[in-house]
Amino acid sequence: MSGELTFVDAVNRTLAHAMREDERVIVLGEDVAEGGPYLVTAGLAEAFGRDRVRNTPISEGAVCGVAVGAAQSGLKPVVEIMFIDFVTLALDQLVNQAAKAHFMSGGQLSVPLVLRTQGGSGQRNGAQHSQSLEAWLTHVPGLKVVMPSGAADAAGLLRSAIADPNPVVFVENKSLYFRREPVPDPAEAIPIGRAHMVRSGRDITIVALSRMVGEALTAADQLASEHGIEAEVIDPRTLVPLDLATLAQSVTRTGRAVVAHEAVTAGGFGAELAAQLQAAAFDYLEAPIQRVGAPYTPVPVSPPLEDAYRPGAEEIIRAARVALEWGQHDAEPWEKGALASS
Amino acid sequence: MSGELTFVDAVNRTLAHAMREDERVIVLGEDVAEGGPYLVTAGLAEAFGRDRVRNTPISEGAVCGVAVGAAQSGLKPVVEIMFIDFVTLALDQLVNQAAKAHFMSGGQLSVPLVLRTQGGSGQRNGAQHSQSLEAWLTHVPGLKVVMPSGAADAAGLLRSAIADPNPVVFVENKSLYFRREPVPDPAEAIPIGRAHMVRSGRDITIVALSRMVGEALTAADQLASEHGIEAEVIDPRTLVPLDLATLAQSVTRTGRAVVAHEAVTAGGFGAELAAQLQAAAFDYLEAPIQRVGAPYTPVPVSPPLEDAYRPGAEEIIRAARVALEWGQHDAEPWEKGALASS
Amino acid sequence: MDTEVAVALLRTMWRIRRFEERVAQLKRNLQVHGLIHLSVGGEGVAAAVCGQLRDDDAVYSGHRAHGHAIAKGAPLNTMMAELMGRETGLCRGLGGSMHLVDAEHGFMGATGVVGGNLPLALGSALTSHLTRTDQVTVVFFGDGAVQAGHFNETINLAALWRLPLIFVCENNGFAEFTSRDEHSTIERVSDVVAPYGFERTTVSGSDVPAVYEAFGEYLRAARSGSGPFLLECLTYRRRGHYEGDQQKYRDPEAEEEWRERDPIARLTESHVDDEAATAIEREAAAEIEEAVRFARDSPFPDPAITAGLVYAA
Amino acid sequence: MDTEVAVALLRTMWRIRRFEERVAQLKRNLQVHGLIHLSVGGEGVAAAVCGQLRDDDAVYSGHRAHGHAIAKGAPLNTMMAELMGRETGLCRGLGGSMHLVDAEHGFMGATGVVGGNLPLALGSALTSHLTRTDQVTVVFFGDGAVQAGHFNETINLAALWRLPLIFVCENNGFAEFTSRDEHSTIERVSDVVAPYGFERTTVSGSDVPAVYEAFGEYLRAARSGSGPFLLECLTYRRRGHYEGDQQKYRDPEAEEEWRERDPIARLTESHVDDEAATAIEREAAAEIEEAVRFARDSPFPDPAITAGLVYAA
Ligand SMILES: Cc1ncc(C[n+]2csc(CCOP(=O)(O)OP(=O)(O)O)c2C)c(N)n1
Ligand SMILES: Cc1ncc(C[n+]2csc(CCOP(=O)(O)OP(=O)(O)O)c2C)c(N)n1
Ligand SMILES: [Mg+2]
Ligand SMILES: [Mg+2]
Repeated sequence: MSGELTFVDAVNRTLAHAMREDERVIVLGEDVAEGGPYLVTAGLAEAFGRDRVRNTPISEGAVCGVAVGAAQSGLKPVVEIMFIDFVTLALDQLVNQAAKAHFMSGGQLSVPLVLRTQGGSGQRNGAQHSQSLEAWLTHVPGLKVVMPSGAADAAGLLRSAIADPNPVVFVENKSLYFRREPVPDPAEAIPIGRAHMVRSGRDITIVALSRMVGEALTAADQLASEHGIEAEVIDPRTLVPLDLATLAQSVTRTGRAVVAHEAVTAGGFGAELAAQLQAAAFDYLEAPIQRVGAPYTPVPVSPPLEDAYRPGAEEIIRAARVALEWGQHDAEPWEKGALASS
Repeated sequence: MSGELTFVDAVNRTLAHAMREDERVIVLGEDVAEGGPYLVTAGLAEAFGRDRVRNTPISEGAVCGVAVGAAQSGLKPVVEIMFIDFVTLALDQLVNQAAKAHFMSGGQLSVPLVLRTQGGSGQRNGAQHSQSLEAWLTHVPGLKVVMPSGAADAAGLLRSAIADPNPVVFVENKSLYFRREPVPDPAEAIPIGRAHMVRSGRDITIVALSRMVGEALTAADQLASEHGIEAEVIDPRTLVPLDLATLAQSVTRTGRAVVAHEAVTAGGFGAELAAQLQAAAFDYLEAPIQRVGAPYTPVPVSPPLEDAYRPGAEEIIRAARVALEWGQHDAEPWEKGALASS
Repeated sequence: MDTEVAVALLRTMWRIRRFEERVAQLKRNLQVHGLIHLSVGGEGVAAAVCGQLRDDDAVYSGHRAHGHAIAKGAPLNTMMAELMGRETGLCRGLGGSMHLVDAEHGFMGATGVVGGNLPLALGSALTSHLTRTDQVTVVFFGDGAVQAGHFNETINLAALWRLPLIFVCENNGFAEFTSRDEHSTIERVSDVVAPYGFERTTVSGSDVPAVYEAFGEYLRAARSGSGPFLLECLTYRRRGHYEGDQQKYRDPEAEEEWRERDPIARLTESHVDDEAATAIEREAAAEIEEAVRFARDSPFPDPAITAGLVYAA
Repeated sequence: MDTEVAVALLRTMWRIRRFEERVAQLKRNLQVHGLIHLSVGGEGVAAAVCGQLRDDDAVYSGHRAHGHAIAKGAPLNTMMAELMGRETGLCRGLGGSMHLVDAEHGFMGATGVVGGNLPLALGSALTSHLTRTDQVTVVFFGDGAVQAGHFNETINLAALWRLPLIFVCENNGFAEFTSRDEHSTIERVSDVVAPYGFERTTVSGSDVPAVYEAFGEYLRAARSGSGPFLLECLTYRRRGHYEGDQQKYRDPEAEEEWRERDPIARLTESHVDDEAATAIEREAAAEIEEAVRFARDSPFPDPAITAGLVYAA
């Protein structure tokens, strides 16, 4: 069975399903028993009780630590950090405790927790409620990092995240929350670590994360209709572990690639993708890997500024064209590079 | 005048010099008035009083926030986080407040603070006292990130960091602390944003950070004496802002590059360097940019395991050889890449 | 409280009230954007506290900061322009509702991180101490912030270092959609800090003279270098947590009760005659209309400005 | 306290004392590495607390954890092997002194982050509550951890959720090289948590029967589901903060005084005859020598094991 659901409802239904299936699954976070500001957890307290769906005070650090301790002792907590911007307050617990417990204990402990959070700009919420910080977490061995691009993937990936015996950071994007698409019920688990080929094409590969997958498809359509360029669009779905093989095979075929995310370009996960792809597909590359991301500024709040800040299909097209036209200009090479990555 | 000093003493003397020169400079952190575990701040409390050299409780978050507030109101705080592993507890203040205050206030506020901390493995301190987390900070517009590779640079860069009107994260490496080298007195300010060409060579470029600069020189010597290969070694000195031009010019000349740091390779600053260099020097590259860093595990504590974990000259040589021999093998390209970047 | 002071405070309160009601409207009309947290019903605290401060005293606040900024002297025109994202905004359109700053008037900043400015305020007080000025720092925060670790870290440091800092908690009994009893077993914030041994008290935030007097006493002490102090004001959030909040958790009875405790109505009743009060209200409304006009007539900023404002030169 | 119990506790205390003194030696001889924090002089707390727990009760600790692990039942051989970095170590040489874990005996972990395990312990107590077992969780921490935000966050949550968790603070009056009065104005940790309204008390950590009794009472209550509780034990750190610490801050007088309060000497004097005590000590020393032998005979781990231990399968 399958019906149209919003991203929010897909996550909500998956949480309910997991809680029904497994008593050990609990949900905790600020206002989760009231549904939270986006209603992602709406109805769960009514269905499963306030013992398993726990409102917490504004204590991000300790609450994340509670989830770690609960996970180590047999529960499967799904803890929510309301905005990824506030993961800054919980990183000690996530990085120094959750990520390292299995390793440091020589395998005695495991930490099957899911940390759900959401990031992204576009709502005029300003610099402290709009960030995309997933790259930090990909630099922490012991964490897995998942970034769904739509409702169906969110449902399927969340199932896998909850089933996983490791700490999984599940990064949603608030701009996707109210988009609808068909979501199977029950959602089948989508394996962590396998990329999704969203559109195939022979001319250029676009690797896009989260909200940028939709933007990449828009870009691909426009490249096809206006320029006759066939872009292949791949959604890695999970950043850690990363399905490099699928990405690299595509790039060796197309010879050109754009990697796109909403986070600030510098130090973003696109750097890792570019570094890995240039190494993996070097002999086949016709142009340098192009990166698309946000500029190197905090997120401004004024609408035209935020709109200009926010990367989208247009920036992907521009980057694709740099890659496609590579070799036709005479600028000094590092100027080209700077151009492409800013 | 110039004498041999340890890294610790170079930082100590520079702090004393800054405090003498400018009343607004204060030092705060855990046990700083006692000198701290490495004696970096020894003697400052005696010389400048415990009002300006303040011991703090174990409250990394608030203490970093105090430094932000003090900086906004006219002081020039140098705040110490004893181990970079605990910057996890201060990131909200650093990322959400310090880095964004100037921008969000439309330029009204500025935050001239220096956050000194130290990272790195090698002392058998285990997974929570040995990390290298500087990459996180390079992903935060508004922060500057400085990583000195020796005593003289530490002195000169710290002078600039203290003079800078922005929040500067000054990342030391504990393995360098007791190495001696000539340090001018008084140290001249070394500008933030300019790379240092440490050794010139025509065959390959090695971009190395912090402790890895010394390792790169060892590697270069060995490459020269055993293989007749002349490696150019560049120390960016500052990660943000990055002197891409110097790096890219070198790589366009040599056509091959290794980037090396002590942090975990995946998601490390080497990814950013590789991404920028492959874009900037694409037409001149004879081989993919090779990355050297730590493997994707927490830092183990047992001596032979930590020794194996810790990247050094040997790993740089191995990576350089992959770059130098590129094209002579027949493996599938992504296998080569995986090999080089693990 | 003498009439002159009451009139001045009432003027401030009406400016805040009319400003925020207008902002609510503009938000519905999509001319003000993002997360908007209003303080309708709690204006007395902002007025009575900031009304006693000098421009060179520092005020820090949180996400519900419009009132504090206005009371501290931020111009209505540039505030409204900031909320409407204009180039003439206080922060050139880069900050918005949760990140207002007016350094000229000592409003050193709002923050969207709950409790995030607590330690910054302590840093500001440290500067006063080290530079031997008599400036006082005030930090506003809600009851929700008290459960955040940085609250206790800051309280402990403030007590230890005895800095001229006044903590002003606006305890409205709610954090977002949950009431205080789901956040802590300790109802009163002044009880939370009891072990630290500094002076603290709880007053009704609707009783403007009481707030004025309690704060005034702390201010005089802080002015001569003592501190810290904590003033807890019991307030009521008459609107949703943010504009757009469905408010399912509302208790209609409490609401009725608190409507009666409206600080504006009470202060008017006790201290200002109706005619004068009406005039003040009208004046405030006119100022707000002027602010909206000012903002509407201002251009949006050029996106090119952002790159140059990441680092101070 | 009856003799049988006293003898059992004395045995644990001597095992800890001899273990740690031996570790200090091995550290000087470069056979044990890294940051080593010893609890010499404070063994009574570990013994009296853990001695009353079941294997399925959970204990969490911090950087000064050897004593807690031993008292909870961690085998000396594998502990010593862990400290010497051997494959046979409790954590296969991946954890070391600050990250000991012995899940089999309910020693759920030490941490090098000051206070870092406080919330984890609360999570463990939450599991007991939700799975309706009568397991109790205990978390050890120092007085330095009390000023960290996560301490207050955890205390507040524990009080709010009323979980079967016992906080055991070892207040030695120092955090690294600075004394408690540079960290807080509140001397006693049991006073810090006063507003939360749960039961708490302070005892001398050198008075083993007192610790035993106070903890026992809390344990019985927690066993039947109540909580939290806080037990503060005043202790003295007879050695440096870590091995190698220059200890310039030492007060020789206090040291003399505390040497007299040695928990081992006191418990022996009051409860165990000299002959029995000497036998216990010798036995402990022999066990430690055996542990060193075991560790020395064990190979170092193969570096290849690390990659497979990052993620659970
Ligand atoms: C650190 C952090 N966590 C969560 C949030 C989301 N949030 C915004 S306001 C709020 C409630 C704040 O309550 P309180 O401090 O009492 O202030 P009030 O809104 O009642 O004025 C929450 C949880 C946030 N902004 N910052
Ligand atoms: C979060 C954090 N900050 C700083 C340190 C460095 N450090 C290690 S032990 C210690 C003092 C701890 O004092 P206390 O909690 O009283 O324990 P004690 O050493 O006295 O047993 C400090 C500051 C750390 N390990 N973790
Ligand atoms: Mg509130
Ligand atoms: Mg202590």
